[in-house]
Amino acid sequence: MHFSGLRVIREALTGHKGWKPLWRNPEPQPAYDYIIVGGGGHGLATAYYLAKTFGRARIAVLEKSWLGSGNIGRNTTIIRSNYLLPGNEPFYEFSMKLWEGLEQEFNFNAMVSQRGILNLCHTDAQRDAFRRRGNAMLLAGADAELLDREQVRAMAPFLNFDNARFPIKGGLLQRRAGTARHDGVAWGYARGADMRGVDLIQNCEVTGFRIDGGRISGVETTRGYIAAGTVGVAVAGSSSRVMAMAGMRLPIESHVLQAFVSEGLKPTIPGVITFGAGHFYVSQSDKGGLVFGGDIDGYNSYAQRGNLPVIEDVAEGGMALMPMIGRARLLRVWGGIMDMSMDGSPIIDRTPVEGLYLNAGWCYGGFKATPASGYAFAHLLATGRPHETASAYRLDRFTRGYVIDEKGVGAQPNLH
Amino acid sequence: MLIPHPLLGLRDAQEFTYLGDAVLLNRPDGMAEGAEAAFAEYVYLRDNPAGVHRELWFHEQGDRSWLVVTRDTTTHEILGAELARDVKLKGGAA
Amino acid sequence: MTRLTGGLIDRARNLRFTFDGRTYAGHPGDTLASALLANGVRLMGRSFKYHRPRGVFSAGSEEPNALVELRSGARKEPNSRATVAELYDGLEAASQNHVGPLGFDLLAVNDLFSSFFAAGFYYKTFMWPRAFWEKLYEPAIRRAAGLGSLSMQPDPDAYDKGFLHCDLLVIGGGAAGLSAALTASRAGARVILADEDFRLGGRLLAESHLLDDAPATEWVAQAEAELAALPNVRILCRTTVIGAFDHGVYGAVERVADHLPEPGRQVRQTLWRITASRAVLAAGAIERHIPFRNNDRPGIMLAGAMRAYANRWAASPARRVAIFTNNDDGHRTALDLAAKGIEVAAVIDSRSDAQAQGHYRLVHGMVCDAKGRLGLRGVQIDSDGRREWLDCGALGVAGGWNPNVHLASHHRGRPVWDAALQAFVPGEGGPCGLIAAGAAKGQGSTAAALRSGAGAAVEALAQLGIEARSAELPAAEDAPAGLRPLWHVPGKGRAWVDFQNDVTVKDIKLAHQENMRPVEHLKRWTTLGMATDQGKTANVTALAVMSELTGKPIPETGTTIFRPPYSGVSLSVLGGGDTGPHFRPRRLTPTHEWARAQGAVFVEVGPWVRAQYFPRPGETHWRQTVDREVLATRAGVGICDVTTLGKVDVQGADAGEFLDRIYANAMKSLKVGMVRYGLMLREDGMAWDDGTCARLAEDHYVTTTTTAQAGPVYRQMEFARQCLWPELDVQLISTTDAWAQIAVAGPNARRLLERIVDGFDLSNEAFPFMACAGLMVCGGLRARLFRISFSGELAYEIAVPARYGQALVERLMEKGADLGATPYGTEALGVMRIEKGHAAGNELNGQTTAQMLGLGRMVSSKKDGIGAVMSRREGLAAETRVLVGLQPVDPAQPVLAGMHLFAEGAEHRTETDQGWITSACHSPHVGSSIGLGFLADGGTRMGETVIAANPLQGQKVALRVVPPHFIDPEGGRLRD
Amino acid sequence: MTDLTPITALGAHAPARHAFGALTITENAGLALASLALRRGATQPAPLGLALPGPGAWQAGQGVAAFWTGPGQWMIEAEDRAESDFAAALAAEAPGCSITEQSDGWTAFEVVSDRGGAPIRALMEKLVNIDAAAFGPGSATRTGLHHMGVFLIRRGEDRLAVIGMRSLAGALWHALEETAGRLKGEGA
Repeated sequence: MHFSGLRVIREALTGHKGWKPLWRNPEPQPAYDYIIVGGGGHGLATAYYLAKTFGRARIAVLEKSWLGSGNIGRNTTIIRSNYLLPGNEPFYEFSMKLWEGLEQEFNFNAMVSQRGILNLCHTDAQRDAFRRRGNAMLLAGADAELLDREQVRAMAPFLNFDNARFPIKGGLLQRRAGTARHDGVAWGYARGADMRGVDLIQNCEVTGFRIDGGRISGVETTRGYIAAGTVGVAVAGSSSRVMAMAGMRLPIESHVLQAFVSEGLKPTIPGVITFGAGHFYVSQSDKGGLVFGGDIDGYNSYAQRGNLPVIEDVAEGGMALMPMIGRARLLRVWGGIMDMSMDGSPIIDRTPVEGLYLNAGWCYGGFKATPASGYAFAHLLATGRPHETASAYRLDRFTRGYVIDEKGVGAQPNLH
Repeated sequence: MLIPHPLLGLRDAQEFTYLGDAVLLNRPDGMAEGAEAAFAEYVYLRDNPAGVHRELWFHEQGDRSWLVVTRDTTTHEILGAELARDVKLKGGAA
Repeated sequence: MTRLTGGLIDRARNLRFTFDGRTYAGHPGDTLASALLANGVRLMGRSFKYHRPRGVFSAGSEEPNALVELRSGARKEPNSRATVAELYDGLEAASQNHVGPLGFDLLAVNDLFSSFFAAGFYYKTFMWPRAFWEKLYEPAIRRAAGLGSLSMQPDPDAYDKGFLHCDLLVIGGGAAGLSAALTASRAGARVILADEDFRLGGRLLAESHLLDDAPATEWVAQAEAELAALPNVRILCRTTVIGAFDHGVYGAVERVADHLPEPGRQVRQTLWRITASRAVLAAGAIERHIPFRNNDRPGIMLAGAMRAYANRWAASPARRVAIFTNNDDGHRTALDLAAKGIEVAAVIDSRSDAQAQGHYRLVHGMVCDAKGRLGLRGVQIDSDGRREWLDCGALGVAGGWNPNVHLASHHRGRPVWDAALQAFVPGEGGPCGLIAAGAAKGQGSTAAALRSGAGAAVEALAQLGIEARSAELPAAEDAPAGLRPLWHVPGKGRAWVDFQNDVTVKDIKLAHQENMRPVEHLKRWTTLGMATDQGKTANVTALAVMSELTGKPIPETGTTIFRPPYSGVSLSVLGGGDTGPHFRPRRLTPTHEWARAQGAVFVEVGPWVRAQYFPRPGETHWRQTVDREVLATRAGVGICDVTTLGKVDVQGADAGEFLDRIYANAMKSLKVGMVRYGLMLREDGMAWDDGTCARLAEDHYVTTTTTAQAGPVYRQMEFARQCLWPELDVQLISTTDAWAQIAVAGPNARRLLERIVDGFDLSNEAFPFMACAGLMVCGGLRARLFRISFSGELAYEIAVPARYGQALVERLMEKGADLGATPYGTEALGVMRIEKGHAAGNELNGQTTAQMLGLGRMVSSKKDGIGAVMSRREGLAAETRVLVGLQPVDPAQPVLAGMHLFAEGAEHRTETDQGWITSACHSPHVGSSIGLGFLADGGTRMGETVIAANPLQGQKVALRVVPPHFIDPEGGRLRD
Repeated sequence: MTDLTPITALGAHAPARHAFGALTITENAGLALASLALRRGATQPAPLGLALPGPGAWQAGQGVAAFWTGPGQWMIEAEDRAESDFAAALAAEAPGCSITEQSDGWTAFEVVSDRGGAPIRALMEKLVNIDAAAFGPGSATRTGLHHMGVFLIRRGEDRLAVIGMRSLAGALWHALEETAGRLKGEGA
């Protein structure tokens, strides 16, 4: 079914009787060519591009819960491509370009909203680092602008300019960045994949891998054994747990990241603003809620909840940056489980088990990567070769010494 | 969260700085044969269990002890805490 | 006016307040909602999506409809629930989310087109043309959405945080909570009793039945008096427990001054972090409604709320009311209102065998429609297919009660369905140590709640080893509710499930039709449960509707997890305390006051505030000042406070061995009385931190770290000491703050120091480059002297007890007047270290290696230092970028940190990028801008021209590659 | 004796002192501090006649006192001896121990109540996540206070010492002043 304004009007006039399920609820088949483990954003996008771009068939997505129940359903919806390192920036810019045509491509309004992201700097050294980063972005074909204090003030006059512990000296602006409606992204990919014959199987948890002579032959699930020649795992938050079933240890720890939304407010904040000195970033959703976050709680966790000190820390950062939000009320706090990798960058690679592929380690930047991650993983699954923008995301980079450490904090996942 | 400090009793986790898996106690011998492979594993690979996890916390705003805390990562329940020094002297994190 | 008799309001005092500019009067004890109802106001707000007229729905913090903007100016507080806004004299409130007057909201046009705005419609449209989303569609949606608006001014009030500890936290001060608190406190336990209301009693305040043959308020008053008198009890009224966190930590917000016109000298609110060994959740229950067509008309409310308004606040939404119920509780409302003189038009009971409990008309049937756009005028009743319109100004709806399980599910413990109660009750996996009691676990009758509260306290204390006996409890009503579920009234038209977000039964049906059936899909597709009440008034009803559609029982249809906070919390109080200059503590150097007196300009350096430069009269640009400071230092002597560098005192028999393992280079071999530069690696082999290491005695070293890494380095040293090598005899302690450390640099440095030391031989022979010693200065002051140089000049760092730092600098300035003594700040320090080619934070950014820094040979392979092994990995060894000096071919051209480097003639792309400039400055010594940077194969490209590109600012500059020492490359100045 | 004039941690020539209702806060500029750490195999000394206390405790003697700071580590205090080389004096009393001068590393604010323990507890409740009721006389600990690390010593029912890093004296004074001032506002 094609979605359009006309369709909405026609259905409204005829009692909405014509709307069809967004996707089927298929029974799992005994065998597929491709199995994607994980029905989150990356898994669904992978299935979508496998079917659409790479023309593959006999594909299933296995999701232990409901579609989109992973981190795509619990993030702060930011999209951007403002990275520094050559291993990252081209990939995220590729993602940005996919975002820019996404809704027309999959005929679903995911509310991709390019209202910009502004990273604030507070010292000369931070400004120098932003100059290096902004230039790296431009060199990779992305957009970037370095703003001085007055330019920042013109964009966001409500920030604390005159009474601050960490005075604002300027900022790095990426205008093409912004937000997207996270659930809409999952549903758009799911619907697009389903329309192309992908079986999206909910409530189907993978409980083991069947490996014969170093080659994958299928997966054990709570709904029985399913055979497959190629299995791609995209289960951020649970990567270590799932890959342990294939006998692998990963350079990943699971951590909880809390995110926050305020009660609805009339338009207040123009785009995304990040406060480097105070662990705080914020945007405003189309419904009016201020969506914000800060640092991870910092200890290994598989519980989708965090603790009060981080809530306070984030609110303190928000109040220091924009004291005018004080009378807004926090509505809801939630936690998501992040694959925190040892260098803060992801992994899209084959594994020592032939036919078994891994997409993991997104830290808390996985949402913005969804299109490119799906595309690059599909590319790898379909062709056996890494996509050109994802060629640095190798598993062996740690052993060999080619880490991609944007923050320069080393092998300590909770600092990335 | 509260950390049951073996000397000071329950203390707010905010006084502590977290490091990670207690296998970090088991630093390989840098002068040994094959040290590079051993270090790659030591520095980068983790079990990352969903369940009981032995991990290192530093009582930074406290007595400056490093602790090995045993904690369930699915419930956050803490099952015990020891001075890391004692654990190491007894032979490491095992 | 619909003010009734009785109630818990103080009629002796009048409070004036305004709503939408009109002035009304109420009494102490009123809420804004009760006072408005008493003044005959039913219309209070507009819904989120369709802008439907709405009135008060509840009598608590779960209110989804009657949201207002409270106060004005910088204190304006959007989305405030009128139902819990305590009335004070002069209160100002305004309705929100409408264009034009509340009674004629232009955006109510949305309601006419509601069928176009069905669940999920926006995912299906607004996609063409692409650019229209940001320009047209989205701004329009944003303007229409949202609720209230912020003042956009900083919050003027003060906020506090605090920490409380107790044996038992009792959450809720109703029947169950009071009996729990009495039971626990009499056993001697330390008890905190928190209630979100401004008055203890909970539902007891809203009911008319008796406790021990007396009004319930008498028992409440007795209990409160007893608790208040006990030293082991703390009562926190106006305090909402917002979340249950790990290990018995609860967040609670106390509204200290929200009931006052202004906080005055008090804080407005306090965030308490309560550490409780055990907790009793006695948070009561929230009544549920029964959706029917147009069930959102102002005047339709929960029956229990209607009863609360009558009994507690002596207010009624109308003179003639009706009740729609599926249980006996609805009849109580009829009786209580009738007793207050309100005309009960009818009680419509969906149970065919229901009996009237007093003198009122009982209709067996259902309410199936309502009329009265801005205020209810009548309801349509369907009794076995017979329909009639019944005039009434208000309708109380009683659909049963949902236990307030929220806090019990904050740890993702899922509530479980209790078929007997037809409600979710707290399940397993709740917060450890939290025991539910009273209506919060389905024990809804007063007698059961009292028993349950006391029982929970006994159980909780037994777990703590405290023996307690249940408080003796008053006799109380214990009637069963006789509920027979009716989840919604079938029929055409829109029947609201989630009021604020305008989610109707039809929307749920559409979600089902479109296969958005898992409860989380249902919520996200329809926005059900995402309003300010977070589904408190909607979720269970919606599940029941979905369950009907899928044919699966409610518990299989799903449940939802409630997340903190229990109800909305101001960001001000969560971020409480200092938001301005004291947002984070500042560390001041020992010479801060002196520098300020000299007119220094200060700069933030991590937690420190340091003098950046010292302008003199006539200097109009900071560059003039910095150039002067640099030149004066290089020509005479400069003085700079370098206290901020971290200092760690290392003692013990194995101190040398320990430092050998910590640093990449050797330290054990350092002679007593000497200093060595030290490089630290991270265990992953990357360069981490540098500093000096001075050996004061065989078993005593003092090491320095960079300012930025002082904390992490100390932590790492303790890690090495306790976790890696506890067998070594080493003791560590930070001495950063204990010593004021002053750099004295320049050709006249020795001459100046000679004037203050007490008989100490400073000659090059006696005290050569990299020497250190303890000595006396200024007539008997203990000091330490290090002959080290960051500037490239003959230089020393002298350390004295911090309290003397300022006096020492003053003395140095005084004694050095004829030697050209000049104070310099961090800016000149930076210029001189760039001229000398010393790495600092921009080079040691955690992404670089010793090899890149030109220090590769310092990493010893003869010992097992941290990071040595991993520094030899293939990728690190293959790195060709090394630190070089860069100088513009045209001296007028700028060099800026953050420029990227390219070969001449190369295209400027990621693939051709050869490095970047890390640090740059204007060098008065060279007479142009200069820079340091990492350049591919830099070591072999001396003299080559490269292009530094800064496309961000439209710059391209040709630079000559030079060694990274612009001054005194042989180091003669250091050693003379 | 040097002819240089010292300043206090707050940057003045005289110690700060301020009364807020029941509470008076005084900067204890004369307090000498030195750390003492046991070396491998050393027996625990009793310097200056002090029985070194166990974890979480403070032990007072004649003009001197000691509090536990970590396993095998203590801080030794001496009244009005900041100008002397207290570390050297202590070293002589504790052979085989690592002694480090700490007088100038810290600033001590003495909080005294003229209405018993309640105002002290009220102050603690607003500043530190330490159970004030369980932190009776003789208790000492390090904890966090407004993003700073501090030592707390309950010198008596009606008195509390808050010892913070010297460079943070201004920030610590601000926190104490603000909180004590608000308690006064609330009538504590």
